[in-house]
Amino acid sequence: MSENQTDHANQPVLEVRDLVTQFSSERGTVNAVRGVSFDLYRGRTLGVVGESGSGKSVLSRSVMGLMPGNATRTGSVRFEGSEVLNASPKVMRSYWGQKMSMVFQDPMTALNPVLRIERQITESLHEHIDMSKAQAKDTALALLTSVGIPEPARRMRQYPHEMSGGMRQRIMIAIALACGPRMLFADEPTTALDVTVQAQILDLLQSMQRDREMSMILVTHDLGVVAGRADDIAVMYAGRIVEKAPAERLFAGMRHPYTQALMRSIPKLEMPSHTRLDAIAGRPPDLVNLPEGCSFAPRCPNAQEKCLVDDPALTADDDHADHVFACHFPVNEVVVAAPGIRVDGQPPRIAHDPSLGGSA
Amino acid sequence: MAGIGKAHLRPEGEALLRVEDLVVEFPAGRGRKVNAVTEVSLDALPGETLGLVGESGCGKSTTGKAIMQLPSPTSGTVVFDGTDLTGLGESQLREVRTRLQMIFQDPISSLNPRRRVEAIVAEGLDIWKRVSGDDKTAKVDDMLLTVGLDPAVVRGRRPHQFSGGQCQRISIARAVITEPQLIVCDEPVSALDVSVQAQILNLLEDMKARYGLTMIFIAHDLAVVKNISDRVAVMYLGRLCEVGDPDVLYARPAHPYTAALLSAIPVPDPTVRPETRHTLGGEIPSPISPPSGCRFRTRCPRADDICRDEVPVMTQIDDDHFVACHHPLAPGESVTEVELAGASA
Amino acid sequence: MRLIAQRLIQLVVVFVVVTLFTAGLISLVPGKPENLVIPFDNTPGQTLRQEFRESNNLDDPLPVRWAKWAGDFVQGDLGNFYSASGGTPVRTRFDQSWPVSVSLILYTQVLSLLVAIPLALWAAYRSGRWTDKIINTFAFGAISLPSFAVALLLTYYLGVQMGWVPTQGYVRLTEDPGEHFRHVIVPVLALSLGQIAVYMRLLRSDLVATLQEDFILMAKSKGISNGRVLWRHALRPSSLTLLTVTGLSMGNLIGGTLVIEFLLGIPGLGVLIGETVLRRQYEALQSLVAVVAIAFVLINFTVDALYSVLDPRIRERTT
Amino acid sequence: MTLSTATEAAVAPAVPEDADEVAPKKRLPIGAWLSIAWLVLVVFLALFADLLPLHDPNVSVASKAELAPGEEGLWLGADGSSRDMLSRTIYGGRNSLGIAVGAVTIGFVIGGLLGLFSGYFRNWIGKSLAALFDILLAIPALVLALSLVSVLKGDPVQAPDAFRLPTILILILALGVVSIPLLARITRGNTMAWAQREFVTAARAQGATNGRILFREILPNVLPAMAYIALLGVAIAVVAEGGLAILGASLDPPAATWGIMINDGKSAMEDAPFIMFTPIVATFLTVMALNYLGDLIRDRFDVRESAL
Repeated sequence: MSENQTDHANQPVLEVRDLVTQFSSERGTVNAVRGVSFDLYRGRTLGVVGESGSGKSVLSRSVMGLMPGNATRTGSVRFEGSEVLNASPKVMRSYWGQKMSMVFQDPMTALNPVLRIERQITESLHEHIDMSKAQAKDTALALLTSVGIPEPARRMRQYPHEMSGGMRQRIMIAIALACGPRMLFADEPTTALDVTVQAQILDLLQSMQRDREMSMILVTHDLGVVAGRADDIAVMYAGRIVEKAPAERLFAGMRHPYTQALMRSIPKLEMPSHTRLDAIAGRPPDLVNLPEGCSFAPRCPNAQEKCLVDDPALTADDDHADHVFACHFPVNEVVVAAPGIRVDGQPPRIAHDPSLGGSA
Repeated sequence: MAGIGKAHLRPEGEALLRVEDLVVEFPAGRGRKVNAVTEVSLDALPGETLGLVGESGCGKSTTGKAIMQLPSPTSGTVVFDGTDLTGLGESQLREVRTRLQMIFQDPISSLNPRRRVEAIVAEGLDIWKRVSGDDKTAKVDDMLLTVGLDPAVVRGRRPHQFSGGQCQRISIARAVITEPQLIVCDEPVSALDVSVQAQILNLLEDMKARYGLTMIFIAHDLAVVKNISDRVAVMYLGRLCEVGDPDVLYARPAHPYTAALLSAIPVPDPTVRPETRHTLGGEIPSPISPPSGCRFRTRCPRADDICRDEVPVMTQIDDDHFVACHHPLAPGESVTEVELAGASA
Repeated sequence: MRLIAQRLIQLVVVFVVVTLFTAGLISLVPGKPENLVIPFDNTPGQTLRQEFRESNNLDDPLPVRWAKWAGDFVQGDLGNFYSASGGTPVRTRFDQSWPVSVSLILYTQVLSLLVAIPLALWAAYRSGRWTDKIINTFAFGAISLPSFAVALLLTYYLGVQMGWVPTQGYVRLTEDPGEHFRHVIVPVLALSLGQIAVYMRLLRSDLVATLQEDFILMAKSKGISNGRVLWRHALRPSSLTLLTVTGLSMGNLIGGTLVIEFLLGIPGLGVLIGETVLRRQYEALQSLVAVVAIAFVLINFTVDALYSVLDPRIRERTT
Repeated sequence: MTLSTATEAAVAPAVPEDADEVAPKKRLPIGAWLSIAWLVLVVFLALFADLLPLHDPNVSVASKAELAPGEEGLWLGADGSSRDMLSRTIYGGRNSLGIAVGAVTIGFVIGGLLGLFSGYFRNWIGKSLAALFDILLAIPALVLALSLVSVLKGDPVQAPDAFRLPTILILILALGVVSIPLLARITRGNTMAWAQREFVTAARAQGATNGRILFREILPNVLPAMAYIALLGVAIAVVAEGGLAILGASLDPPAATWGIMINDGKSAMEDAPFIMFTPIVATFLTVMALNYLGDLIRDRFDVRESAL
């Protein structure tokens, strides 16, 4: 997928430069996104991976401009060439729904419980496209059919609670697609769903994105979800992109110790039972009081003195210009997602939580 | 799937825990009932970890709670160390509960926000007045150290000052301090981040080795269950589908549901294109009116009349591999695309 | 149908428990009604008292008296006021007074909701900003000022100082609409002020919570206007608590009108109840309390029914 | 508004905030200090009224009725019976607060315990208790309180030497009884919400007895809500006493409460409005201070308001 990126368009749909998002809270300023830059071309999917508190969800909301009142954003977000960061609410409303939409994590909470499905779908049609009631209804029916909902006419009259989780997520996708947006933000679209349903929804998202040549940002905590479905993958840690590369490139050679450690800490189906996992010690830093230097340094096995004082910038791999990472001492070994990275036989060792100090 | 039978149970004398024909039903209003767990039989040998896996609504957590008698099941027996817990009175049950413990999914909700860590961990000791004074403090400190927390720092703190992973460590300390024989772990890592999940899984393994624990490990993540279990039981809509050694069961799933579940898991490998795999259509039916016969038949590509009329019985297909299916997959066989296309129509 | 049957049974239970409770309470009274009615401490007085007790069944055991009373009550007979000369029916006074109180309460509820809802939306929308803070501070003051104090202050400033409104009395709407409204200004404002503040604060805090919900963000992400998000998406799911409290506050408003009617000389149900209590008219009191309790329960049944209009999830559960 | 804030106050605990780090202790806002200062002043004056150089509140001391404030050394003037307004306000506050605190104490001990039990034991006893609270709430609180006062005060024509409770006790009892179902219901709602938490299941799994779970696990969590309700309850009771005073069912003359003073002052409204304003201001400030501190507790412990 990565080799034909220039075929789609010469100009990116989305250009994000040095995006910084901060929230004011009672504890102090929360540095949720700390200088993120990337381009996204037409018809391509960027997978954003991170743990909770990595800023991955805030990133997609910051780009889209769906921010609460206590947030401030700086930097630049250009959508199809025009600057949309801190544009007026009126301008943003003409983008939202029509040019960019979002699919939320939990379809249970993201659909209005007291409004019928029909109203929730046709709402944006009426808002952005001059449509008669009958036209809007027909469009909604067609949308529901296209996202694989049986008996769409009956579903239109129902309320969200009368449907299963998978059905609700399909409806949310239909709502997001209603006005034919060019850019879709999918914020953990399957985290609240069961595995078998997750697969259905991911397939649906992917086919919709291909059919409509949309660009998509797929945010998730699960490397597995993005591995086969994103063109590029960005790994976030403490509000920054620490590594970004085309999917196959990244999995062929992870350079950032965090990416590697994250990969290693996941139990994999291929591993024999009782394979000891490589846990990352400690926990992610507090976004209010970030450590000096590299924010992963306190948990990093490769950390040296330089890491504690100097925050590394994103730099490209020598051989692959599209593979960037922010690390002073990147790893070189090839990590394989295969069984037996570290197997049985190690003496039982109690994982100590260094964030609390003291000794075990 | 979704069958009955006890072929997978080991000889009665060997098991520490033996659950037979467990049924749990809840009233659902207007005279209806939720068939949360239907005729499930399970056992666990001393020192064994039994993984109970399935999607939401399959009754795995309800089974775990029924084993703990929280609340007692509608019918069936839960024999723990020779005693049937379902027949015990309140005070006898309290006595037995010291030997049975539980770890919960939500690390925040399972710790009392108004109590300090030392009081939470010492709860079991306090209730049974096993030790007191300095001995108690020493024991609590020792336990905190064992789960990887620094007693001097954490002792006086309250749960809200900890992260999810740390709360789960406290929960483990609380459960293990009374030296129980059996621990029911109800989705203990589901609420945690990947990197923390690995810490807790390792810790559980260590605790098991150190204290010779028997565990019932409940989770929806197949890879997690495989990692920690000695034996895995797959549940669907209140019934068991398949039981076996994890390495065998994952390599050669015999039940179409297990196979579909395994193939639906996203693999962290970009060379495996997900669209080439087979996904299951539809969603889990309501447990208020479950399908007749095999409960998986409404989504199963292989379902036919017999699946509608007869509940499949657990049968042995390999050394330690049992399946409850009228048309199990042969070793190496997978549910084909043709079959799946038929099922979703 | 099942639901209606269930409600009817509930209503009967409430009626029986409430009236038995009142009857039991009253039977504990050390004071005897006949001593008030016939205050002469002489021999004819004693005979009269005995006759009075007999004619009012005062010597019957409590269950018997209750059964007689309840039998009359369900036929619409609220009993008689005790008096030496046979007694006048409670029903007559009741029929005159209830419309007065009901209109006061109705005006109060309507005015309170009309003011509170837009204020709450405005405050929630501007949550944490100056508008919100100012509205909240005023609400705080309003909540802390007892309604009788408001009534007195209004009477003083609007009535005594300005002479805009009458300080006492009541005129029926049918008699003279203009005078009617001039007379209800003070009592309705007095009752409303606290009510507005309570409703406003409740709805605001529920709205603030609703505005944090994902479905609000979802609605915004469709590009619809803030006003539409507020009125269409946020208000309805946020209004359940308000609805409950509106129903429950009926009881408090009855207490509030009791005091206000007393204070301003308005011949309503409150004054009737107050007099009944203070003059030891226990049979009448029992009837009036029963009526009020039944009305309260019926109002709250209506509230329950409105829930399902507002929230389809509840509709699902109850039908 | 007598009891309207109470319905607003029915509380249920929310999920505790997911604060990883130690939340810094928030400094008390200035309003809290002002509220505390006012309440300390009022309570101090109430407790030590007898030791202070005050006129007898029930005796005429001024040269004329409705003496303006500041004249003849009477800071707040004199009322319609030439009594010292300052001393009546202080003694009146003592009675008003005494009645309110007494009533809330009764409501709390009985209502709180009943609520705790009926919220924890969800068997038929618990459910019947809950139903009973709801039914009793159908009787308007002020009507019930008025009836109780009237019942307990007994027969006005009765022989003077017959046994009677002191009127202040009657008021405490009447308002206390009225508050029982209300406080029971609120406590019950809170208890139920907490009893569903997994830490309760965890305690049961440890073999804890019901008593231990109720008092060691649940009660400490319900307490912040109870403290909030208690402060609010005192405020409501102060107002309710005022209502009773206007209906003529408070303390017997010449004793003062703020309610009685307001009621006395209204007849002199045209000539000497200050007689009415002084107790209104005292009531207002006290109720506001209690409400403010109650809100503060509610916010700090994240006690969420929801009526049912």
